[in-house]
Amino acid sequence: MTASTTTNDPLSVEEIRSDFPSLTVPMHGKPLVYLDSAATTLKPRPVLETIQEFYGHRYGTVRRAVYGLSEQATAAFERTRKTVTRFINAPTSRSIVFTKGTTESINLVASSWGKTHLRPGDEVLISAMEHHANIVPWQLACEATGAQLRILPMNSSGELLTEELDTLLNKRTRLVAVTGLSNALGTINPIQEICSRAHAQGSLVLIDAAQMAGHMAIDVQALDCDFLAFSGHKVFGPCGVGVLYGKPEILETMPPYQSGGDMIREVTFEKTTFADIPVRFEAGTPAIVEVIGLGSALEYIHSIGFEQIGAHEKDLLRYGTDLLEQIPKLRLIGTAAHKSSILAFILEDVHAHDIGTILDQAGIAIRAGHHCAQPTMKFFGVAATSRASLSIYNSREDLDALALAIDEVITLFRS
Amino acid sequence: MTASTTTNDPLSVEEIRSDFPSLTVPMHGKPLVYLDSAATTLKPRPVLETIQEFYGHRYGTVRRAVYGLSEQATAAFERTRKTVTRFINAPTSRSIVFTKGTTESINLVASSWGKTHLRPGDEVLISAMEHHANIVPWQLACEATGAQLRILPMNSSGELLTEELDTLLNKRTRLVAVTGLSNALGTINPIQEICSRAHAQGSLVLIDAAQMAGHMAIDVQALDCDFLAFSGHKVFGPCGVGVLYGKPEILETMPPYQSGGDMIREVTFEKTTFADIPVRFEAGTPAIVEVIGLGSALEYIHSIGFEQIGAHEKDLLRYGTDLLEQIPKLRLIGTAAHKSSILAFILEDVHAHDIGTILDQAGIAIRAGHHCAQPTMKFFGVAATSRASLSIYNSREDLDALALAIDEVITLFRS
Amino acid sequence: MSFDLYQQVILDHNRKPRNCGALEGHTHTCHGHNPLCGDDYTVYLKVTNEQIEQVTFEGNGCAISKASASMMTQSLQGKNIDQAQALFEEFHQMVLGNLDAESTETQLGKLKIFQGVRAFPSRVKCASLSWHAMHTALTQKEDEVSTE
Amino acid sequence: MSFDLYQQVILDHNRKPRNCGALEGHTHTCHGHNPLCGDDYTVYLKVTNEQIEQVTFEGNGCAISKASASMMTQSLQGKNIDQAQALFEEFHQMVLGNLDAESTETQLGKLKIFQGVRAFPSRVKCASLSWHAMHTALTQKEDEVSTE
Ligand SMILES: Cc1ncc(COP(=O)(O)O)c(C=O)c1O
Ligand SMILES: Cc1ncc(COP(=O)(O)O)c(C=O)c1O
Repeated sequence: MTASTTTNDPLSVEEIRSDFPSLTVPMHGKPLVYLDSAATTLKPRPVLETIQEFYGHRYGTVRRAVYGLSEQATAAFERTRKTVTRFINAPTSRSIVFTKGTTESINLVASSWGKTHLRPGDEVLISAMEHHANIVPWQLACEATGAQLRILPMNSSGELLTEELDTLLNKRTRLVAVTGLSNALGTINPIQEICSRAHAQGSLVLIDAAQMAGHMAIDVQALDCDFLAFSGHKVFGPCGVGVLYGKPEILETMPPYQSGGDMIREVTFEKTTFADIPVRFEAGTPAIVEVIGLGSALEYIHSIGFEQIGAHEKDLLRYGTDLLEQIPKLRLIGTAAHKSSILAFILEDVHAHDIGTILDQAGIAIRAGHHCAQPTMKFFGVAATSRASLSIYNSREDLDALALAIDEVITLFRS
Repeated sequence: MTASTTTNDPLSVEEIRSDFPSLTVPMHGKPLVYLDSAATTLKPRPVLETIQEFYGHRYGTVRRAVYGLSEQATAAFERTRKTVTRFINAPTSRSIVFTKGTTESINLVASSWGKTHLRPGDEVLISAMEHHANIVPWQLACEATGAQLRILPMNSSGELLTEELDTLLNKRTRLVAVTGLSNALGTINPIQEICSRAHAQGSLVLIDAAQMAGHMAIDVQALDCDFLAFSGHKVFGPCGVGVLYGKPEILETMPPYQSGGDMIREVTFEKTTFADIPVRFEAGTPAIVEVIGLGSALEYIHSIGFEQIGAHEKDLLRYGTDLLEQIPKLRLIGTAAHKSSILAFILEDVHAHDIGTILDQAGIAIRAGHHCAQPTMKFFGVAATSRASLSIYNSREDLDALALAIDEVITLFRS
Repeated sequence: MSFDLYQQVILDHNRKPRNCGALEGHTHTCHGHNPLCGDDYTVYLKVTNEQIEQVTFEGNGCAISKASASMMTQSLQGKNIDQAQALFEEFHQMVLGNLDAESTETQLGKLKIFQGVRAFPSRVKCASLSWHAMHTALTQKEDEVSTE
Repeated sequence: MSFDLYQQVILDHNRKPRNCGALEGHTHTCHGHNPLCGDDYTVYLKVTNEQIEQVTFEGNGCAISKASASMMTQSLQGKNIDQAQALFEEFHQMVLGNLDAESTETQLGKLKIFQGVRAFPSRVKCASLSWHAMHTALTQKEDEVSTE
């Protein structure tokens, strides 16, 4: 550990790094510098062990069987529901629906809630910096119901123009769907303010917490949001599992989304009655071990604590911003005053994909592209950006390596 | 290995069993006798190793990134699509959509195909022995479109009355959705005949292969079925992953199901265009490692071969049937001439749940309940059955243990 | 193979359920159903001046649910409504594993035999189905209760 | 840090693309677009009697796609349609990794420099975008091609 990682850094990066076996695997013969955690995070040992233990030694189906393996799996599965409940301070575990990811969580709301609650002339308000997962489902729900999609604009730093809420929020607004943390820009949005202003107009609020969930504490009761969605694979958990939080009294008004086993009360060929929430929304055999692994992941986050995580990532962000700002011809995309863990940029005369490929050869994994946020790219007038996104296991050395490699790209392209 | 396992048994059960670490973990202090493979199968070592290797050392997102970890993950992910293509002899890997399971696969068709192709007066034909996953989505699709749900009846052995197809299949029939192998009864249905007769009337056919896929070879081109669905977790693979096969020319006519990242071509706030099949149906970050693990599972099946599997399970079924038929007051539910791997039964005067609990104490995991097939239970006039379902790792000793334990239940309840 | 849960008392009540059948002139009734396993019971009570005069049940299900219904009818005989509701609470907490009937002073008496069910989470609902039906009947919120 | 893919020739064509700009009086054209990375090119051809007289391109994208478009225009000059389509096939198979341009007799010439791209699956489409556009323009199936 060199001096640079310890300054102002309350979290032992070396210790954290030792929890992630992926970081020990060289990439193109170089030590891996993983800077794509906004796409998906690496997995810590406790999560790997849970997955292995459950698939290998304690595997059984959930909910329906009376034998020990299944009762234990069911208990572990429902324990994760309680862990999630605590993780976001939900009022009850009945408000926690397991899905396959943020995308499915939002689709569930857009379909089940949207198609029963939206009417022609109603409005759905999203922000200008949403991920496609929080745009397209609303476009389709609006198309299906005759509602209108409205866009809350942002400024050139990537900050939402909340003053526009005065006119955009009105009696026709049924739902505001907004990201807590932009995956393309790093902006932390004022979701508390948005929630209270939307509620004042009688509108519900859905928070896309896909990025937030791994970086900052969430308290759905303090926020008073109506829905909140996140993915397991972005919070150090397995793929194929996600969470939808919904206020129980709202979930109760919603028809099933998918149908099949488990979500029913009684089936006859003439008529089917559906189970209570949250199971009503969990048709079919769930991602049993992945849900249990998500529990481990959230406990792992808890064991570090968001205060530590926040301080560490703040330090990294400041350090990285300083480094990149010194690079001539580099322009940061996303410079909000409130920002977290994401450094997106463009280099004059060098396309993001070329940067991505060249950095990869240096063992540095960054993301190059539109980050599933094409309207955001369009707003900034770029086809793609390069994005380094940070997590608990990143160090200042990772950012040093990034800056050095960018310098070399510039040299290569100038030559 | 005792004599009883080798007779007529071309497959080395001991060798297979040694691939499944779960079988070495005692249950209530007894060796585990796992007889609930129709609910979910245990996982063999190659699958466990793939999962561990990918989560632990080769983890990266798929499709969108230019760096090595992601390119390798993408290649492995797409390799599974090719493995699935071969596994069911699909014409092209474009016809393979990854879902989270059979339930989602069927919901996808019921929603995307159903809601765009079904009209008032149209008919959807399902069989009397379907799993809820192949009933409820069609009830809801019919409700939404004004189509009618028709039921192909069965006889008291649990065999479909295919002669009824003469009247049930008609010009209004748009789709026949039928299971290849009943999870409640073990019946192997004449799906080849159903496909050709349905096609002769201009109807499409969906095969629920959730049970079939782990027990018998599937050739979608020989069958000429239009859709086919199965789950990873029932074919020795991970949870949270499933497959939908669709004829490419039909998939191409279908609108997206869920929407978000990956499944789009271009997004603007005004208009979104969608990607080609199969990606159009794969919104959001997929269950990356689970898909790759499914590839391992199918290769594992392939390495044993369905001929061996079929012979082994046929032997077990015959052996188990003989044993159970000798038990007084036991009635087998599901006695079709064409049957596979499932022994469902009721005991006079002893409820299935009591049997399940008592057998569990003997280390024997069977399923007690309605098996997500309430209409089937109703047809047989029972509230629940006990079900022992077999797989490659079961031995004659497992069935000996089952029969012995049932005898003890009878003694206990008689006393 | 006999163990904690399936004791002779329970097997005996299962074979010969007490107070089984509809109750003419009942003042309270509730139908309880667990679609998961098919357990299906109706509980009838005749109550005069807050006093339970008679309790019967009708229906079918597993040994645990039937013995529980049968033994419930016996233990409610002669209790008043408050006592019955208090007993429901004790029974419910015991089978959930929240109350240790061995070490705690309770009114459960013979019903302690159902304590073993807490080791079988999937069977807790079998043991408590008829109790839920009784509780609901007395609270008169609805005449249908379902446990899954 | 320089390696196989970003050779000087490619960097040079990226900096100073040849035959860049719209082509008046073109007989064939096609717009090629890769929404994934934003690569966006239009290829113009002037063909007389099956003979390609002039090829230009217009657009923007990464160095690989731009150098590829630029070098394509050079190598098509003077070829006839069949030769151009054959060259497309060779180029396409090379970048897919199905054809080893080192050990096989081909018409690829300088274009062999793009062989390195086969080690970068996510970049194959960058290298082949303008070629797909050219191929489609000559086949005249549509005037829009998209690779993802
Ligand atoms: C802000 C945001 N929303 C939604 C998503 C979609 O998440 P997933 O792909 O896990 O469904 C992502 C990540 O891709 C994201 O960054
Ligand atoms: C015949 C049949 N169809 C569908 C399903 C549903 O599969 P899944 O729960 O994996 O979605 C099952 C298994 O539960 C089944 O046995």
